Amino acid sequence: MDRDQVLQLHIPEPKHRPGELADFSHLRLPLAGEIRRPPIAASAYEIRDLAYELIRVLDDEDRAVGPWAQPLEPAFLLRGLRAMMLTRAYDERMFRAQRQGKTSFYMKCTGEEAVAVAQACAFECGDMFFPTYRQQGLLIARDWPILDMMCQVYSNSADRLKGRQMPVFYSSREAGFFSISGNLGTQFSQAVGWAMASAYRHDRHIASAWIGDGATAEPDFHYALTLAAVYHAPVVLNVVNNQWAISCYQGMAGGDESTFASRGIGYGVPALRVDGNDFLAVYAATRWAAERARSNLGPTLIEHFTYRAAAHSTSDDPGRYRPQDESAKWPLGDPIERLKRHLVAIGAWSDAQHAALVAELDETVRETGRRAEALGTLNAGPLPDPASMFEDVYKEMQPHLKRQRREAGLEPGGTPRPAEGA
Amino acid sequence: MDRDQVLQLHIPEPKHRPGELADFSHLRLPLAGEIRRPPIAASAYEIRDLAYELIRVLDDEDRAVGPWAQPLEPAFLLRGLRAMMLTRAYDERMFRAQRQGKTSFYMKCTGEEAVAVAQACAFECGDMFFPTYRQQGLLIARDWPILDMMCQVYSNSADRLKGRQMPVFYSSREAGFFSISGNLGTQFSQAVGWAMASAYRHDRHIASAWIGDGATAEPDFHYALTLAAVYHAPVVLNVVNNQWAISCYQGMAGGDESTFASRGIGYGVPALRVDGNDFLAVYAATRWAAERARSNLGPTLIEHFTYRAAAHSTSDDPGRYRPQDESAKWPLGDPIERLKRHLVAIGAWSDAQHAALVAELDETVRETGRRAEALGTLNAGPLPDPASMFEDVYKEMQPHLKRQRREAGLEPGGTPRPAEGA
Amino acid sequence: MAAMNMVQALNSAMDVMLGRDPDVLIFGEDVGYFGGVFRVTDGLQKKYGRERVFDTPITEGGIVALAVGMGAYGLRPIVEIQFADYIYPAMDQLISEAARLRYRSGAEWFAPMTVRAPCGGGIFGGQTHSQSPEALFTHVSGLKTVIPSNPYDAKGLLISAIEDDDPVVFLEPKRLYNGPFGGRPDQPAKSWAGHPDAEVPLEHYRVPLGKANIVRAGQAATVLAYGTMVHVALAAVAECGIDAEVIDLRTLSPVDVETIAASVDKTGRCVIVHEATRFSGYGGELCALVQEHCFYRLEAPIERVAGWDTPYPHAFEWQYFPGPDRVVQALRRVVEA
Amino acid sequence: MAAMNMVQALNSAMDVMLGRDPDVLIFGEDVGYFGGVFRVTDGLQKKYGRERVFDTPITEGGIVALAVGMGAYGLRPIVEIQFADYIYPAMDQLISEAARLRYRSGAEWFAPMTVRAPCGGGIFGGQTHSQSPEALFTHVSGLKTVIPSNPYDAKGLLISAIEDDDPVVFLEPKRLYNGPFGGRPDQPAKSWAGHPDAEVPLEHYRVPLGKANIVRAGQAATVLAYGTMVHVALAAVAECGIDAEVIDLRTLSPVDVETIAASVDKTGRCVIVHEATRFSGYGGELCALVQEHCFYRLEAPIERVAGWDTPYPHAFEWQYFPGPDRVVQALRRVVEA
Ligand SMILES: Cc1ncc(C[n+]2csc(CCOP(=O)(O)OP(=O)(O)O)c2C)c(N)n1
Ligand SMILES: Cc1ncc(C[n+]2csc(CCOP(=O)(O)OP(=O)(O)O)c2C)c(N)n1
Ligand SMILES: [Mg+2]
Ligand SMILES: [Mg+2]
Repeated sequence: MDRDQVLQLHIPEPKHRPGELADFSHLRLPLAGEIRRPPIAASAYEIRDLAYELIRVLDDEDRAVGPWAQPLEPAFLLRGLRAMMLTRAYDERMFRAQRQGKTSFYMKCTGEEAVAVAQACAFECGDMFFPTYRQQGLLIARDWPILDMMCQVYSNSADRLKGRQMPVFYSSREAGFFSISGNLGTQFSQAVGWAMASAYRHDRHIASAWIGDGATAEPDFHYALTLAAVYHAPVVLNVVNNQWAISCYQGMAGGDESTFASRGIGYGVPALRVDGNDFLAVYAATRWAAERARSNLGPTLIEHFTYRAAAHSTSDDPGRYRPQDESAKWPLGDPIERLKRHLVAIGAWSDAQHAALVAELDETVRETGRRAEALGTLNAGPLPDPASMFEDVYKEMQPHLKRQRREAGLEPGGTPRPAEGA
Repeated sequence: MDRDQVLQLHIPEPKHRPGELADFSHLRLPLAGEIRRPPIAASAYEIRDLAYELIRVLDDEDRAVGPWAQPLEPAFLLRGLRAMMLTRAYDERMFRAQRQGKTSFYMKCTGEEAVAVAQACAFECGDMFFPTYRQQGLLIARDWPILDMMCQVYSNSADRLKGRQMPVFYSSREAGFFSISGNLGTQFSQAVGWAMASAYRHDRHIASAWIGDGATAEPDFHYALTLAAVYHAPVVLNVVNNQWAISCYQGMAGGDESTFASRGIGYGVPALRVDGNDFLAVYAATRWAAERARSNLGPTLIEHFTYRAAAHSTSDDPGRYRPQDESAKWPLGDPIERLKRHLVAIGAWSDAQHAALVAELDETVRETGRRAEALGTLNAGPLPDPASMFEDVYKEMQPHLKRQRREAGLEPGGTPRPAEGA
Repeated sequence: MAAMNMVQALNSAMDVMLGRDPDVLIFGEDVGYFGGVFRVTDGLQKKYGRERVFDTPITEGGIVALAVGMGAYGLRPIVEIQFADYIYPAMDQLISEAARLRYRSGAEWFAPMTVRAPCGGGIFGGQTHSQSPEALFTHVSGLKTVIPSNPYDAKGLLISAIEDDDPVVFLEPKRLYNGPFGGRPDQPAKSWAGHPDAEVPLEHYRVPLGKANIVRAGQAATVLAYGTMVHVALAAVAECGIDAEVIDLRTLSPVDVETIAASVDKTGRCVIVHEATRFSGYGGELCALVQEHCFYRLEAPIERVAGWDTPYPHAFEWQYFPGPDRVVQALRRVVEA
Repeated sequence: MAAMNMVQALNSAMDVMLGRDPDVLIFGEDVGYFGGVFRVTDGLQKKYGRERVFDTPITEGGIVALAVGMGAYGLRPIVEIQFADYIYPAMDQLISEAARLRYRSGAEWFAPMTVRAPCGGGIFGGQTHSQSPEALFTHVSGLKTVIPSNPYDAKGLLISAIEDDDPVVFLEPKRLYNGPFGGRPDQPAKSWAGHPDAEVPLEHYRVPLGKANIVRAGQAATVLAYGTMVHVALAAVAECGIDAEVIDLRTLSPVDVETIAASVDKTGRCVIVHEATRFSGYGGELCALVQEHCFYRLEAPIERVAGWDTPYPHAFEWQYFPGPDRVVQALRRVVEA
């Protein structure tokens, strides 16, 4: 040690910023098929190497290879492809709707569709999801009607959430999709509680939760890992590392120091790291984790290594903080494109069929969009009954809220006073 | 996977409870000298095995062996021994003082003296400590007057904290000992801020923080590791795993699932696990970590594996939740006894000298205790001026507090109204 | 019926509910094998098993998060925060999650949890074992906040809280666990034995949330109090001889405005007493409500007696504690105004 | 002097302080390279370097913890919480640590930090981007709480907050960032351009903490407001023609009781306006203070106009927002009482 050395403060910075060329050559990307598939009873310690690897199934020739490649029906994969494509078409449409002023806000998951869709396919009906705002694919893969989702985005007369939530903060008990919170991270630990409740009731259903790379720094990430480990909760905990948290690259959350998957090791939670743009890898890893959970072997942490191809939200402009060409240079490709090519390679799909499906889904979305708009948009209505804003604060409306509803001129059945200035 | 299998909720339990015999035979305890000493520039990944080991220097023949054994002057070791012994004598006295009603509360660190004392010896003057309530040894090893500590415990007229804090929540800016919080864990992340500030100022001083095994489940543990890793903060983060958190054994915080040291790996924070009852091991590990920090190599996590030999506090009765004989069966012995035997073995100390020192320290403590009591005890006073309770809420006393001080009849200089009923 | 102190009454409430409803479970720091640092869950793990009454890591935020998730599943968790002073790490899960879940999900989900926490001073706990943070919860729409002042109410209110489908913060004045306390530490400590409110049915019963209790009828002034301060107010009234009506609010949110307003309409004078710090405390809301409802009947400024706006100082507990002398002075001021 | 909107004025305050004091540094989520999601720290990293203005992980509790530690070292950190709605994970570090450090250490240490956070609604942010949690801070002894209502005050108050040796929660009404807003969303949005309070000195100046500002003198009633509601109150007064005195509190804790009491003593009538939910809100404290100080001068019940006691609903933002109509009604009630 140099006694005269002074301390220096290290502030992490991404390798490249706007005005520079993106470069991902520092990433170590194992080949498809290279990483072992341990038995589900393996301990976190025994498989700690996997937290630093990248499970990949689809190789450069679009084949499914290696121990994580599972025999899957083409029909099943086509359903997954379709759900990813519908998710993307839906995103495009709603993004434009926001730009047209039909709602206040929107968030796309472009480039990350495999995470939600492949995972939804890997769980069973009755398993419970605790998502963030970028897992709309879970709902779509569970065949939840996009009409219902659109109505939420428009806060319109058919919005089951009664116009209360910002766009994309869906909730569907029926689809096993927990109410999305605006406060990052909180769902991660709640999922552990749900999973423990299922175990307490000697049920068979497991839970799964998602969190962004950025939000792993929140306390709930720590709660979830600690509590899931201690109580062997049947839960699959997912970190979606899409490289960015608004303007901050994943290194700002500690991703340069160690992988997010590796966080699990020290809690005793087995961890996998997968190519998040590889539908088959995500599916296989999730199946493995779900089986563990269902077999009373406890939690698993999965890091999905992917890329946020779009802006953070309609309020964001990534051109201000990341190189223009970064998205194009992302080395793991596009999840839809990759699964499509695999299906073509195995002879189950063709370019023509794909183009037809694109057109069909676009039409579905357009058509459904028209129906949703007929039920109202945020700017033009119709909206839910404004009197409903006093409901559901408590199970029963408390006296002070009844008084306030009256004060607001929003007596149910009465003529609602218009919004101020509206 | 058995499809008919139902889920089970796992609730961790210690191996043995009151009425049973304690048994530590499940512990894997490496031999002294067995564990390698890596270069300080090693990454968390390269030395991840050390997080599951136990660095020990003192062997069964009381010799200092292996790569972590460093040539240390006997005089230096004797100073450490003395500080540990004074800490224990001080604890005994204050514990009794509480039992005699001279104060409201007390907490001993019996059996854990090596952690604080050896670590204090490993840091340099100007390095900053963020302790919990069980590191009184830090103050004592830095030669902070126990008279001052006693006055704090008695909340008496000479208490620099003006009677505001519960006993043992010391604070000494002069000794580089941060104000102890009643809220567990908060100091752990604050230490990272202090360390970053030191780096920001291109200073040479580093910080160190302590947390109990139980409190690692608090969010600040996660903040500290995340932030220290991201900013390469010059800080030494210590988990004092004394096996218990009030009535909960360390498995309740996840210690059965993985070691507390291993938590560091996934954050990219190099981690060591040491025999916390081995003065030489604690010292060597701390020096290693302090050198890393001072060399701009960033943080280290150290788990000190030790045992809380006494009750949690004067409010606690461990007989209600752990086997009677557990403390006696603790396999890593007593830190004072072990260092003493080593000093005897190397010819630097004798039983007679030891007995004389015990007597001397007892007398010092007794004598100092008398002086402290002359300055006041909680039950009999004198206490600080009660009017001072309105000071230091803000830098300048705000008008409403001046009004309240007047209302309380506690005008400075005025005749204080007695406490209600006093 | 049995004579119970408040610890026993609370324990009995949980015992009854664990027995009646398999969805009820209890967890928190040291509540399992050990039975809680104040012994409130004593014996329950032994009786109902480890899956129903269990210890947690030291993670208040995580504890409440688990309760939210379990509630979403369909369970009815009771959690203990070891001291109310340690509830701050759980604020995000309480405010952003438990309190808001029903609203934001269009009532698809809700958080039927009870969060128990000992509050208040009087045991030389210093600033981190003495706080009364109720005002931070009463301001949060979606939460209910309850504070009992005696064993009978404690059991009945806790049962109501557990059965309630909304999240309830249930604060337990620790100074009342073992006996009523009128704010005179120099007098011998009373136990609950022989106190009429310490006669507690063994079986299930409810004390409804949202209903205050007139613990002493009077004409000269109204004292609004809750928790320990109910006993301080009664002691003050007894000492000064002013014929004040003393109302134990019991539930702070939703508050029983009708009972309050009826009393102040009658007496025309009002003293509000709480142990929490005064500035921006719950007493402000009470004061606002009283003047909104009873402005034209008020004969004197409403007085607030509260903890000083400082942390709770260890050595000056009794100078800090708003005891009967301060209440008497305030009562004198309102009746003499 | 330059014409500045509130974003620029706040930026200028930090620019000035970074320039004057090497111990000042800024950190928070997205505040570094990007300059903050509301652009309040735009350009500061470029000008002062990455060590002085930097991004953090998404960890509000960790951010405040760092600031406590840095303050203990001797720095003077300014931290940004991206939305006030996200401050809850930091409650423990704010309440138990920052606010209590000076007291508990006998003034050996203190926390000279400023915690900036955009608050309030009006941008269709729904329940997690619209909250006004000020009452949770004003109740905490040891914290100061500040809310500016215009660019001039914003800069002067922020400089005072940064220079203050106590921890200051500095809430920025995001609806005012780009222009004054009188609560009429149907009218064209105004910018700050041409507004007298948007003339901001480029250099260092202070607006003192703890001093309210009479923004409109009047005789008929007193309106107490802060943040966005100052403009709503002014709009309401202009619309209804009642000669009300409008007071911009600027600092909520410590509050300027003298200015408030002098005004209400004069007018005898008082309306309190805030955007936060009403129950147990800061308006309760104001109400209590006013009646404590001015009881014998009050001619009418004090009125509170506030956000309803529900979360902020996305689609019904303007039914929720306490706009000028509600203020006018309250003003009419107090003058006609
Ligand atoms: C507690 C909290 N803090 C801050 C925010 C503001 N915020 C919303 S999204 C976001 C970035 C999240 O990044 P990441 O977790 O990586 O998820 P991604 O957007 O990449 O899917 C931030 C800072 C928030 N919503 N909640
Ligand atoms: C935030 C918070 N929660 C709970 C407590 C109550 N409490 C005080 S000490 C303690 C046990 C701590 O155990 P550990 O961290 O292992 O430290 P040890 O006492 O063993 O040194 C608990 C639960 C607290 N002080 N602060
Ligand atoms: Mg991300
Ligand atoms: Mg411990």
